Amino acid sequence: MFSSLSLHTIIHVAVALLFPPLLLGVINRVKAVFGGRRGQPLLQAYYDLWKLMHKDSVISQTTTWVFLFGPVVSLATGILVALIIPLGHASAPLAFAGDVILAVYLLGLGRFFTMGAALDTGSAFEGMGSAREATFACLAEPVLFIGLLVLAKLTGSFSMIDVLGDGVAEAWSGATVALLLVLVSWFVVLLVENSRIPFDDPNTHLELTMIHEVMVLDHSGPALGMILYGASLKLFVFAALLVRLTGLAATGNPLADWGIFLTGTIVVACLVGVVESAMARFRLPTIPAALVGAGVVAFFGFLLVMIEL
Amino acid sequence: MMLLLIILVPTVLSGLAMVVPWNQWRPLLIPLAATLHLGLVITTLSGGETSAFDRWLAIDPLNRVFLLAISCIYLLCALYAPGYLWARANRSNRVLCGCVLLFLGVTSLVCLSHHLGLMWVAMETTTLVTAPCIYFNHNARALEATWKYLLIGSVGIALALLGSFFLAYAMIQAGSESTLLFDELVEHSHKISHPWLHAAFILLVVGYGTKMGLAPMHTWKPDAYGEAPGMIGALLAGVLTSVAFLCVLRFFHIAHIAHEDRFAQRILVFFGLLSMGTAAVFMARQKDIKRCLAYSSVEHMGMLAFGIGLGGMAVGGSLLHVFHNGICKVALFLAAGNIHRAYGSKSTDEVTGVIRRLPISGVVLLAGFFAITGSPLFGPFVSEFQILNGAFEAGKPALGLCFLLFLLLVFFGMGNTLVNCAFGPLPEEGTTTQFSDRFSVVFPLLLAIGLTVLLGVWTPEPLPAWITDAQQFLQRSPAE
Amino acid sequence: MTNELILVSGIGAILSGIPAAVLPARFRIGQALSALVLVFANAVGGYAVFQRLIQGPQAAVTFPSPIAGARLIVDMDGLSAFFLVPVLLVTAAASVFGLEYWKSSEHPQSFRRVPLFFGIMSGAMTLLVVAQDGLLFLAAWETMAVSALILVAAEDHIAETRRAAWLYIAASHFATLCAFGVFTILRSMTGSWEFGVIENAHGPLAAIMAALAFFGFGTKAGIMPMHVWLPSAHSQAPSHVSAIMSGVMIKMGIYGIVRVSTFFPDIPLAWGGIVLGLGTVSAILGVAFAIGQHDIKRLLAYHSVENIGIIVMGLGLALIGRATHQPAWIVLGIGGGMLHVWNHALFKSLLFLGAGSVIHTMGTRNMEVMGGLAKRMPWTANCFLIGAVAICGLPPLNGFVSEILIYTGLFRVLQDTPQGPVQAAALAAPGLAVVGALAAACFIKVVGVVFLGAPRSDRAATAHEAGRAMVGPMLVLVLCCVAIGLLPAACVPLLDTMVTSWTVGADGIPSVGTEFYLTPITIMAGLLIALCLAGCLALRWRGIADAPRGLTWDCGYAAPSPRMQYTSSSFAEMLVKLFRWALQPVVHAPSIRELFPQRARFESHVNDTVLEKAVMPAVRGGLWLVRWGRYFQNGSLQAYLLYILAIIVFLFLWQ
Amino acid sequence: MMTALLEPCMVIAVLLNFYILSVSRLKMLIVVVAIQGVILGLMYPIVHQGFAPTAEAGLDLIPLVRLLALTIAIIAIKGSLIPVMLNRAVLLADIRSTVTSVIGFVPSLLIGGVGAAIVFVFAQQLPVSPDHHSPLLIPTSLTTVLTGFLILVTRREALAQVLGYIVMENGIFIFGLLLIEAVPILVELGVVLDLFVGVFVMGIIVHHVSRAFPEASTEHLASLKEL
Repeated sequence: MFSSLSLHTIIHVAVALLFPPLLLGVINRVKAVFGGRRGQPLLQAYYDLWKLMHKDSVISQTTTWVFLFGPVVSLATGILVALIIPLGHASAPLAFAGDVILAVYLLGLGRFFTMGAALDTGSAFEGMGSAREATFACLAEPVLFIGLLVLAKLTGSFSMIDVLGDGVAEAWSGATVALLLVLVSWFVVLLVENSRIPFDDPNTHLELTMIHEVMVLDHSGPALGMILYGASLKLFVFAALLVRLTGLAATGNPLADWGIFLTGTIVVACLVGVVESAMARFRLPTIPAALVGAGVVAFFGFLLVMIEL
Repeated sequence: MMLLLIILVPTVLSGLAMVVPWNQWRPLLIPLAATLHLGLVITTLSGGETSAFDRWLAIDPLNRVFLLAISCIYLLCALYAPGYLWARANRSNRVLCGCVLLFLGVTSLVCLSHHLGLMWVAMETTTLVTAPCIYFNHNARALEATWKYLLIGSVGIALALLGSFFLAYAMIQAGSESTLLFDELVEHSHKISHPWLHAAFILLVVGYGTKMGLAPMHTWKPDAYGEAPGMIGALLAGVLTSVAFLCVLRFFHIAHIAHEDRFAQRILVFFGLLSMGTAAVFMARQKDIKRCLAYSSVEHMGMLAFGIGLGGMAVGGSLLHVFHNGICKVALFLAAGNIHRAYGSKSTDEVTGVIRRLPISGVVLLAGFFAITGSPLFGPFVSEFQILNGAFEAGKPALGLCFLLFLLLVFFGMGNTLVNCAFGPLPEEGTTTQFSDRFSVVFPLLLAIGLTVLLGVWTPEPLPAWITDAQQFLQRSPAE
Repeated sequence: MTNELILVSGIGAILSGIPAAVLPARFRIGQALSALVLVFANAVGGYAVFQRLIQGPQAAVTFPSPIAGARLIVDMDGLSAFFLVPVLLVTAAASVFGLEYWKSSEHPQSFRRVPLFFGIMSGAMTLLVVAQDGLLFLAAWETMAVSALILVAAEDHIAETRRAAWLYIAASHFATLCAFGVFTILRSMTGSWEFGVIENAHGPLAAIMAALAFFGFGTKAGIMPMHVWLPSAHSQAPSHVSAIMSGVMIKMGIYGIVRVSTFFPDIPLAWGGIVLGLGTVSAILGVAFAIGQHDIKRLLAYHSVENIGIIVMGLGLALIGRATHQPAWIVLGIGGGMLHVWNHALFKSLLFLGAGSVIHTMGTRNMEVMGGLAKRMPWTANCFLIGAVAICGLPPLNGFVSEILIYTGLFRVLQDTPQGPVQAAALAAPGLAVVGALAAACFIKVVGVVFLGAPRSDRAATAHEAGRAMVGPMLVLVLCCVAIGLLPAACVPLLDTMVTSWTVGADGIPSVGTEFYLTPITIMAGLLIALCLAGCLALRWRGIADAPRGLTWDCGYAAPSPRMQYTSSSFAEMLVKLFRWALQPVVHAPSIRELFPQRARFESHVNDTVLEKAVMPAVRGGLWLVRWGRYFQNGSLQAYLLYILAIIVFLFLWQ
Repeated sequence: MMTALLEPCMVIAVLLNFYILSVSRLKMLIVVVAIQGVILGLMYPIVHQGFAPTAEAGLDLIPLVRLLALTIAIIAIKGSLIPVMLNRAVLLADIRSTVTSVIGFVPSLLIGGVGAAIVFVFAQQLPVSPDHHSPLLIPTSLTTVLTGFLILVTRREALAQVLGYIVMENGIFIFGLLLIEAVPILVELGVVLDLFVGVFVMGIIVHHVSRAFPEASTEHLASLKEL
């Protein structure tokens, strides 16, 4: 099940661990361009992480160990998921049959402890944030799953390296519409899961309107760094899912594949930036509707696959 | 001689009870008579004489079962009598004791008689001897109950007489000698006149069914059971209804020999389901514990009729159910009697927390409730389950499902009454009487519920063999 | 020998309550002795299960039955052995918990009858799963059901408890009577009540039997529309009783369904579909109802509905597999579902025990007045948290293992069938995903509101940790949860025995371990734990232990109070609204009309929709009909005599 | 010869039934029922005579004794003991002297008439043995039973219901005339004795009832009910 320690594995681990913060920079840069600003350096997230790791922290009196465990788990699960999904090559260091489910559930575990950490502070706002996060996750998760069902149906497997492997590229010719629908719905999931506009505004300054950001208000220093890093990993994971889903990174040439993959993730980040710049944040009650809409889109894709084959 | 003794011993003791002047010692005659009776019954059944008076009295496989059943059930009630009557020392128990003792004599006579006329006379006498017992409390409600019991019972039994006459006439019609002797009827009934047999059977089932308490002739039951002392309720529900059932079985037997099974079975199933349904309706939201038990008795009489109507293994179930229902009803009625004494009420409005106020009676009530509703591990389950299985075995799953449905509805109704009064807070101080769970009034309950449990896990010999015999006796092919 | 041993174990358990019931209350020696006997009896049972695993099938033990010609059979087959594990483990743990939770000094009314019937119920469940004939099964079944009634009604002076007890026994008796029907039909088809494959199981009778089994046993199990009794009974019973009711007793309903499904040689596809469908509905709506609850035990009870739903989904998948002859689906479905039986037994009883120790110190089940208990009762809090993670099906704990098996099976449906309506079964997978997410939302709510944050009441501020007898059993259960989560492969032998016994005589049934390779789960769990440890060490290395403590960031408010924390209802509000169509929440909101409004109160609660909107109206309608019927007994003697006349006339006309 | 007497007796019995249905005075009712009883008692030897002494067998003594004893017993009980007892009850308990009907006298009479007609038609359907009895016997018997039932169902007063019961028994007794050889004397005596004791006990209860309730109509006895 585990691929041997090949060059691809080494590249995979390196990319998974080092590349993600760059995407945050890309998004910021795109938004800056749209706003007519120069914006932060592309590598700003790396600087932030470095700085946070060296800062001291203040911890709320009401908290317990859960408060600190939240960032740790969210980072750990992020890393594991990044090692499960295929990146530039149809393999992954930790791939096994059924890892699709593990990946989704690992993200769930991360979310669980992030919400726990938020509730541990006893702040009304952080509670509010975690309630919203919980609600939207309930709606986003099935969308992801229906998409996976489509892929599993098309590729005849439910291991990440097959589902998002080379089979997808072949499937595009047969089930273009279905895959497009999945792509769209997953992009919505990406926006929700990573707390992006139009579902959440990471840069807002009013706690009442936040979702994800408000949950981590009390974290500081290395813990906050872990959260930031974990968030970038999550963004990277979803971007990678989208890129693998397009099936473009399956040319057969390893170098080209990795190149296409990395470019692809940056393109996804740019897209996120564009959406963030072009759209306003949804009203809170609209969000479930939008998510259910994404679910319906994915379900339609599933129906297409069922009927076509 | 033994057969005569079975009838005479209680009758003589009844006469004795009427002359014994001591209110305190008189009740002891009841358990004495019951013990002697059981002894005599056992001696007789284990190989004594089988017939007397030209087969006017006889023991056959059918009434053997019933004789044993009524003797056992009566003994359980009898053991309770002294304790209960001592608790009611302010009231003369002369008439009650006399009647209760005579009751044993005449029910034995009903059991043993092989002559339809004699059976009828004895049956009518049971109505007369139980009426004063129901009136024991001497209040307006008891009076009303007695009046209704007496009149409905008499009318019913009068119809049974007409039915008996019809039956005898049916024999004349068939060209054979007119007779009311059971053995002769059975012997010749294959050539009986069918229209008259039909009419006779209907009247007989309605008539003796009135004594059994099948719906819609059951209307006296809630009143009589509700107002009579618990012990009398137990006797009526355990003994009287059983012998009435025996009478119905006698005629079913004749109908069977006359190849009228389908007709007879249809009627019995009809009455069975109607009784169970009626009981279910009236048990819902029933506030009166004793009336609730009375409807339960209606339900179980329905079960008996239903089981016979189904044929096959259900017949055995029905016969066994006579024991199980009777013993369990004794436990329930005696417990209800204790509760009535202790609370001065039998309404669920006042009766709550019985398991605290009367720990033993309360537990027996609860256990008896589960037993009578057919919970496994209790006797009634064994028989009810056989009746149910009989329905499916006979290829009538719809009837079986109806049976289950009624069991469920009855459970709901009865449980809502009994479970709710078993649990709950203790009533306020001063609202209840001084009565408490003394040994003399609880050991018969414990005995009865213990027997119920015992019968639920083990059917002692020779009961299974006797039941099988009785079943074969009932179902033996008319050609033989 | 194993069958005799398990019989001894069951009977020992049944008798175990006697010391507590008869010995003097003062030194609690009776209770301790009872718990000891029960633990010992269950240990004997455990040894028997182990022996069965090693030695294979043994000769059955038979007894004469009260019904002539039938016999009672005790034989531990694979299915029995599998279900015995949670029965033995959880009842033993809960009985030790009860030592301290249900002290004679605190419960003078019921301290005798609770251990007595606790033992009876435990033993009855042991005997239930080893019974191989309808009569013994029914006897054990009813003993269990009635003992549970006594246990639920332990605090019968409370009116609500009595109502719950009554609702419970009414539903339970419905289940019992359905079981009557099932075994009766079994006998009418095979000629005896003994369990075994019915050769000619076709026609309407077989369908009736299957329906009775599913809806009857499903009522006991608490599958969605039949779950009405479950929330109130679980919340009103003493917590250690809730633990065995939810952890084990409702599994007996599942056992019933599973056992009866072995009687049928062929399963129609529709049965599997219905089972899977109702399982999914049960799982989703169960957790949705759970989210709306403020009563911690009611909430846990609804999670039982959810988890039963998951188990039933697995079963449904396996039935579909049997209908379409797909061994992989069978193995994954039944394997996952039954492993979830174990898992749910472990973590749900753990959670109920945890809730019990919270209730013991708080004196209430209302979560809205709790908060911050993790500081005051860390052992309970941590155990509860682990249970919460496990019940959400999150890695690296046991809930995940069973769910991934079911997921895999559902995915296999897509993979193994090229087309056809069977594929729709795969849609249960996203359903399961919704369930997982909702469960996570619900449990983070419970953990957050009860254990995290600041105390919302004085009682919560002065709460104390539970004693050793209460924490110990919880730790045992935690250990089991973790063990299955980390080493699921260890369960494979028993799972395989169970699957073999379920698929009587079928060829080509692979091992669970080959259908789903479990070792990666162990590795991934190890990696996850290692990474988390590393993260924690990193934080410690960065000096987090000495970090200064400050106030929570209060967003600029001057006087924050613990009452301002997000409560359980506020946390759930959005989700409750999403499921408004099913939950029908009742909201008592103040209407503000003046400029300076008076003190106002906002309250919302979620009642059981099925009970309030379907069952109660039906009961009321029935009673309305009955009232009409009662006019017949109107006290008039003339009327009564008229009935007699009428029935004679009717019969003469009819015949 | 004897059967010639039988038919008028039966016609009288049927006509008495109608009269019973229309009588409203309690004392009169008691008297009429008693008369009916006496007529039945007289019918007994008539029927018996009709077939018992056949030419070959000659006059057997034992049946004769039996015949006489029973006739006397029946007439004594039905014709004098019971009416006297009921009259005593009326006097002692100070019972209102009129009978009321739930549905009115005319309707009950009508129902009685229609019922009698139906019964006569119904009796035609039943196979009757071609023996020496009057063909009227069975319909008369059933009509009387029906009349008794009608009284039981429609009359409010407890005592009237007792009388209804007696009328019903009379009807059954008429049917019993068909079965003289089947019913042994012991049983016959038992039946009559039971009737007597039954009515006696009922009388006692009526007495108690009228003490407990000022007007002894059974409508006052309707406190035990579901509702």
